Amino acid sequence: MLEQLSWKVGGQQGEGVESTGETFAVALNRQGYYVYSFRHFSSRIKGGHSNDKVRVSLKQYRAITDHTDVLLAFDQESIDLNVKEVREGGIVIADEKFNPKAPDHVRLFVVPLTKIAEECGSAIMKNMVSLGASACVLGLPISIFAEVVEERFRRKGQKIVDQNMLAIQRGFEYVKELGGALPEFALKPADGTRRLFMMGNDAIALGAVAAGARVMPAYPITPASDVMESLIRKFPKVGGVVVQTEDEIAAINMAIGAAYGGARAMTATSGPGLSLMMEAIGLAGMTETPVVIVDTQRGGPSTGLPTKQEQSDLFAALFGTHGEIPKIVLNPATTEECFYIMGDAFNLAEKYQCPVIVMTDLQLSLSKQTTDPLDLGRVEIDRGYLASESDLVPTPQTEEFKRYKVTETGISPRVFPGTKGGIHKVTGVEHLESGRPNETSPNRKVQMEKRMRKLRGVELPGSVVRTGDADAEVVIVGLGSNIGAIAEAVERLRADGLKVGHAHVHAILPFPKGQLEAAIDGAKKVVVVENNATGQLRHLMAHFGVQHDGIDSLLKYDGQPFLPSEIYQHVKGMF
Amino acid sequence: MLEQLSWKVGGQQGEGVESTGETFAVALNRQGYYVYSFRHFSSRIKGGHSNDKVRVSLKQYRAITDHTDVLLAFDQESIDLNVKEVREGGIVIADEKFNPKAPDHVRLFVVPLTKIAEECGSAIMKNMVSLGASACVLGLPISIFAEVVEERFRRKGQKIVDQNMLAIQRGFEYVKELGGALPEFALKPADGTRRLFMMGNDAIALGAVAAGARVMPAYPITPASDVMESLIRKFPKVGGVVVQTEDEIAAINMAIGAAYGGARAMTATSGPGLSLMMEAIGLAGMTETPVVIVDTQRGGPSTGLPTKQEQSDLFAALFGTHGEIPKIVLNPATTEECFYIMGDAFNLAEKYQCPVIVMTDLQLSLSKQTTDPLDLGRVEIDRGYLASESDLVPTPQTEEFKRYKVTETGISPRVFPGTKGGIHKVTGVEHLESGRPNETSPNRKVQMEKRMRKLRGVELPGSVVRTGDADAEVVIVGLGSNIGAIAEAVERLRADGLKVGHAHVHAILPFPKGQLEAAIDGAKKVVVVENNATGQLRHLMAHFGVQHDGIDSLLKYDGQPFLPSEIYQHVKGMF
Amino acid sequence: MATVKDFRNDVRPNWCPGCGDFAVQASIQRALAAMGKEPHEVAVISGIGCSGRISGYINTYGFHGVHGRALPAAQGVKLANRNLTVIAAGGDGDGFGIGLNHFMHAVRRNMDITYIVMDNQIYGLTKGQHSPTSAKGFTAKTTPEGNIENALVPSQIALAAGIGFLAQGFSSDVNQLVSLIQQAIEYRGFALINVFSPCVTYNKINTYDFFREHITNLDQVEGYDPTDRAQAMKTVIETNGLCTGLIYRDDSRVPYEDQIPGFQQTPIYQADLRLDPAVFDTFVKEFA
Amino acid sequence: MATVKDFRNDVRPNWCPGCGDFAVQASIQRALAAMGKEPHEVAVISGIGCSGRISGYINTYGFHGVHGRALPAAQGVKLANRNLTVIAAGGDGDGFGIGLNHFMHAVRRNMDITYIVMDNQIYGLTKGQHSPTSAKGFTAKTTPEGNIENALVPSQIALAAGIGFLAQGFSSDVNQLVSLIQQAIEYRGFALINVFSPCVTYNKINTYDFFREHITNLDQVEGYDPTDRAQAMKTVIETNGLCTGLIYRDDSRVPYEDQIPGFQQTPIYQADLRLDPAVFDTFVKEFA
Ligand SMILES: Cc1ncc(C[n+]2csc(CCOP(=O)(O)OP(=O)(O)O)c2C)c(N)n1
Ligand SMILES: Cc1ncc(C[n+]2csc(CCOP(=O)(O)OP(=O)(O)O)c2C)c(N)n1
Ligand code: SF4
Ligand code: SF4
Ligand SMILES: [Mg+2]
Ligand SMILES: [Mg+2]
Repeated sequence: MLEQLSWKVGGQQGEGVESTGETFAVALNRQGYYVYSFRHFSSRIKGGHSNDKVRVSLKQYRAITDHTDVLLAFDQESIDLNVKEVREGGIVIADEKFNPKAPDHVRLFVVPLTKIAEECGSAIMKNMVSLGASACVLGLPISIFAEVVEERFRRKGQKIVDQNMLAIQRGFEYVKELGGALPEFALKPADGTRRLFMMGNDAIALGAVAAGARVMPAYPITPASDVMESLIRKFPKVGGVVVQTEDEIAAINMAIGAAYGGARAMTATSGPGLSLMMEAIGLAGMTETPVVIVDTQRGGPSTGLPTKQEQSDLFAALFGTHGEIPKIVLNPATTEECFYIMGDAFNLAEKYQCPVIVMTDLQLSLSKQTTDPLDLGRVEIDRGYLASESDLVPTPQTEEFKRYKVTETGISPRVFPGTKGGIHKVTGVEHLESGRPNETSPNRKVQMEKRMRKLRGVELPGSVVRTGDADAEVVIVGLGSNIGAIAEAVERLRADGLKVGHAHVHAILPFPKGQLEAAIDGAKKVVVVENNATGQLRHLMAHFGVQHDGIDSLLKYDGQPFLPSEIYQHVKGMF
Repeated sequence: MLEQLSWKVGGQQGEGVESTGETFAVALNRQGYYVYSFRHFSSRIKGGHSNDKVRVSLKQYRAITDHTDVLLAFDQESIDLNVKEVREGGIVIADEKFNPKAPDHVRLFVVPLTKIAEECGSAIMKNMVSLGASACVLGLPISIFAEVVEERFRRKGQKIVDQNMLAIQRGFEYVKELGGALPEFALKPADGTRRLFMMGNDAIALGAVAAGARVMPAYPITPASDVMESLIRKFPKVGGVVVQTEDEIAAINMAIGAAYGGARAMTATSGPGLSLMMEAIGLAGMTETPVVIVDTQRGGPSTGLPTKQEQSDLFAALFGTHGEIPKIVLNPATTEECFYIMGDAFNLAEKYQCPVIVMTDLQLSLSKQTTDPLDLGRVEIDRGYLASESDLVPTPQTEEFKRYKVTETGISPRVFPGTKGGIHKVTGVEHLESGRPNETSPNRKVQMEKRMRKLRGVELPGSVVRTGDADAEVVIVGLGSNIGAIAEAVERLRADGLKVGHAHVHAILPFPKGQLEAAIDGAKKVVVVENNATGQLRHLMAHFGVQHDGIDSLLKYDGQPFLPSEIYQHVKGMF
Repeated sequence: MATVKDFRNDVRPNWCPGCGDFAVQASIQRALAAMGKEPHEVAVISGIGCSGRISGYINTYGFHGVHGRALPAAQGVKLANRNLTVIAAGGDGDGFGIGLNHFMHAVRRNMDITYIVMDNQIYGLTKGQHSPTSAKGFTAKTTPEGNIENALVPSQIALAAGIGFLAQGFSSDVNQLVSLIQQAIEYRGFALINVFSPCVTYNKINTYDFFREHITNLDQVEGYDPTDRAQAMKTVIETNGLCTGLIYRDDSRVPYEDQIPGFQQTPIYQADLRLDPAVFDTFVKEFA
Repeated sequence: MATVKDFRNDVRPNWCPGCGDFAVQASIQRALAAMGKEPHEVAVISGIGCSGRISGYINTYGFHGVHGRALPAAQGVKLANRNLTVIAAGGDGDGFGIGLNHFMHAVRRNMDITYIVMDNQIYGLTKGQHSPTSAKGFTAKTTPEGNIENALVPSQIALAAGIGFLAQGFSSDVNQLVSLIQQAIEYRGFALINVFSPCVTYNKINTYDFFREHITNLDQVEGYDPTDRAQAMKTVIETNGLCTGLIYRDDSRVPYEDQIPGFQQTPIYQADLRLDPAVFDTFVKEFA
């Protein structure tokens, strides 16, 4: 019996690969399994190979595996491209229609998927047939699909629901007759705990509404668009608004306007959009306007690899705007964290009155995964230093409210337009405490120092989470969605008796120098694992003065996320 | 007698302060003096205090001084704001009209500037009167102004020329009668060598035409606009074109299009424009299109201090675009270098087929200064690896020319549209050797590595110029226009018997790690002198692995350039 | 009730003496006072340029953003506080050069905002480059041999983009301008007032006299009906855009904020941001 | 002489079966062949979107830049090589969303470029968000309760911006499209062809049938005179932009490249870049 399973479905983009994977994953998630899925797709709408890999286990993993146990193929290309990773003795289920061929190391089940589907009512149900076939192999009852099928097709009527269930059943039976109910592929039963199943972008959208975000101007871009699309459906219930703007420059400036106006405002984009927002990010920094920008990283540079994994916007996020501003950059690693971090992002933005960039990566943003219950009660809303009644200027106002009052912390009181006694000026030009433009040297120094002081010496708590052996010989440093692959590698390395630690970075600005130093202290070697070509996080460590003699990089920039085995092997070789 | 002189003229913006300073400076430059001028102005058209400080000497200096010997004031505000820096016993020449008051430490000459000017024909000639007054104090004959006045007013007729010369003469005589021909203020005569007098922006424009730049799309912005305005006047003579585009995004994309089309193309901007260009800079990197971007830095962040000195775009220039591209960043320090560096910039852009950013700062871009003869013969044009006839594909072309051919150096042959047998594709998406989009992992790795290989391990010769004591205890590291203030401080420190060296950085990408290490090798202490608040160059040293235990920063971010004395004092304190 | 004085502050504008923008500033102040607005009920959101400094010179809330982006920022402010009187303002370069795309889309979106452009056919603050509204042949720093691009006519563009309120003013006619600004603010939807506001320093062609000579004042055109779009279009074509007064007005439009699904009357900035747990549960259920 | 086949390469477009863009691709290829162009004499410069991939599918020089910036890049190419036939191409989002400002100014500038927009009233590549040309009420991923913005009508905008050549095509009428493309390329100046090119995957409203039903084909309108700007404007207002054929053409325009002071007939990319020392001396003299 299997403790965990790697299942994959492949076919042409647009022929139901995604929905097949999704149905399978949701059904298993509802049984109490931990499910982690990863989509391979390309920047086109229909056609081209696409696949969806689903990992199912009794314990939580947040990485895909290098091998596949069961491969479901809708065309020969899907076999050709993926069969290498099917393990010795693994299963390939393929449609009879294309007369599939597979190498000897796998067991091929040829099933007339399309034909059975047609018999049940329509060829498009071939994915249902394939799900039934999978269930048989894995020793799962087809009833696990009933709920999902019902939900998915309810709108189309009971007949369609029934036809789909029939297709599943027929697929199951066909494989059973082929002798496909293999005990060694039977999945150990799960405990039935119902958890959530979502991708990082879903969690970000949920987190944003929970955090009080109410204005979200944005421009579509892969892999960020879901955040906008999800908020469009949620905001009508809470009085918020999404504006699909003409471009990213409008989006960020509108968000800044809304934040100045008193809303919690955000936008979401990916690399190309982030690059376009650079000027306005500087404006937010200079005008001390709290605004939250989600950057869902994808393969760069330029249009690059729009549907592939990468973590190469770190430098741009930290250093992209001209001139110098205080800024915060957060790096969630899991779906749960995507949810809670949105609250932190808005609280930090309003506490420090500066732009906050929340960086995910494509794998985190788009991989649907089992997610712990999200606790709304844990989301606090703290709007920072707002002017109290007594701070306001008596009306009629003959002088401005001191929006940029020089304080010890550098943080000044905010007041929103519409407030009596709060009139002040805001400008991207250097200014006085009142916000009036002023270019004199002494004032410049005072205001520049005031702004920079806000984050000087600050390290956000929990910026680095250190797990594994306290007395590790090797510490692996990572960020973002690599958390799963690293954790799994660490588990295996420790099982081999090696002393290994894992320092995961959840915020890169303010740079957690102290926390990172503590996390790697005593290690003989440090390896920084990143999905980019230049070792950006590693360079940031040097940049901010984290020193270590035995530091090295493990980089991957081919558009694919790390596999646990790649990290395992690399680190093993370091001992 | 004076070996050098600090002279300043102050008044309301728009009342001729600039032309007074310019006439004075040009006249003295033509006598063979070295002249260095610096304008203090603000982001408005008329009104507001403005001044022009001119340093005249027998030896070349490229910095202003902290003191002033002679102050010419058109209003009381000019006295109030500037008299502090007039040295004990220094001169203030002021217009009788406003009944000027000055403190005791200076000698005040009240001259009826406006009244005399009116008598000569028009009140606007008060600046000429003031020049005559200055000449008298400095023991200069008024004939030194004849040529400049003639050139300036020729178009308006001989009568105007004569009136202006008369105004100068009357000013001279008036002060003479006041006893203002002071031997201790007489300037030592210069040798009459005729040198050039120009600002960095002039030199950049000249250098660009000499280097073969023929297409320059740009959008106006202080302090970059002169580059465009100067090229607009020159290009008709060489068949080039300046397009004033709708914004900076259009400018850079048009430049990229032109470079792809086979022209040497450039644009010029300042911080806000640079931020807007980030996405397209990534496109140039990805498509390997040579394009030159001049960034004339000014005070940031955001609109910031548009007319003030700063060097705070280093991070943005190096790291601003999302994803990872090869890129070159050059940092000229003098007008001569501004000229020659444009040739280097285009040659490097075409050699490495990547964007090149030439960074100046406001002081370098706008300070008019004595400039050595510019030698066109030294400007070479090397267009890099262009496909030869034999590289081209036989026509009719059934396959693409391999524009992105994987080579050992990473550099591939270029061919321009219009060429028979050269058809290929160009895209910001990851691509094959033919330029066709391709997102597969193996190809991605190959192409990413090919691009990054172009500059791997490269250090541009002359990136760091080391002067001063070879066995220096303290090495001062600087860049851009700070060269003059540092050089002068070093001269004084060495005169004090201290061992001091100066390492000036003329290119920050590829980062000259080896050259910088060599330059600071053996020094007990290193101080990095920068016009910014966060110590960007110092951080870059850490970022790229230049290590030194005794490294420190001297920062200035109040909008003013460094004074030699500030650096002198700081470094003196380090011993 | 607030008077004109209450809309003044003690900042001396740094415009050149004689600049057309003084009249625009005064007109806004007079219009606001005449309408009985209180200073804190108004926000002026401006771009970068000589004209862009206007938000600093009026005693209301003021936001001076980046070049060309006054409209996106203004729309954001309006979304956060729909009760606020939001005036966006800037120059012809700011609004019709770098910012034109935002203008076109702001028109389509139709939020209840008044946009005042100080159109001087030049880039003033950067010292005299030609602007998108500079005429063909116009000489400026960047067109020493004459402009070779065709001028953009803001009124034609605005009508083509489907604007619901279009007016033009002239700095020499403050009374008309005050009245237009009042009407524009009262109009429920996006309103453009393009003001011929001469730059006395850099534009020696489009001077006060030039406009006095060339402008058709629609207030004085017998029978001109500003609710007739076809006539409006004809007029701005025939006058090549050189007309003042209310050019077009369509009162049937519904502003964007009134059409947003589920949008509340209480401005967002005053709403309780805490999420109702019951609503949260319905959101989460989708992923259960 | 090159035939249609010479303008084909062996790349299989990654468009969905039935996508309107296939017809646009074929029309360009046919037009080029019919005009006797050689593949290397042409460059197609495109933006990002499903439509933007077109530069990869035609056997000519091809440049696929960043989203919304096809026109600036195309103008740059033209400046470097004025002998080249430059075709810019992209989607409605690319050209009239993020890129609209460049369009407006490219019209004013009037370089000799042909701009072909594949207008499917949707963002295809990003999977079905509404676009600036989506109608009011249109439902898409980002307008589940219906679009609340007014649609932009490209033909109206283009005329208002002062375009010299304006045509519209429809993917179902390849013959007309081929002819329009030929005329546009032959036209000396900036030409827009806005093509109704249905997205069969995400736009279930503006389908082939929709256009068949709603389009007025000006080729079939007796007495339609495409040189009459007022009539053209009237037509695009009356049809709400839903017309095909040659809408407007003004042959009196002089393209930008012919007006640049001192610009040479030899394309820049072939010119000798070395500076004549005598000219250099005159430049330097200014600073002596
Ligand atoms: C991104 C950016 N580009 C360029 C500039 C420089 N700049 C400031 S104002 C201005 C144009 C001013 O013209 P206009 O908008 O017509 O205003 P005016 O000064 O004429 O009132 C420009 C180009 C800038 N501040 N930001
Ligand atoms: C700066 C930037 N923002 C967003 C995107 C994402 N994006 C790619 S194509 C596209 C729009 C596609 O719509 P359209 O231009 O109409 O082309 P179509 O796919 O419909 O042919 C968007 C928003 C991008 N590539 N770059
Ligand atoms: S330069 Fe022109 S626009 Fe600017 S303040 Fe002066 S007159 Fe007004
Ligand atoms: S999604 Fe639409 S526009 Fe894109 S290829 Fe498919 S049909 Fe064409
Ligand atoms: Mg203007
Ligand atoms: Mg489209």
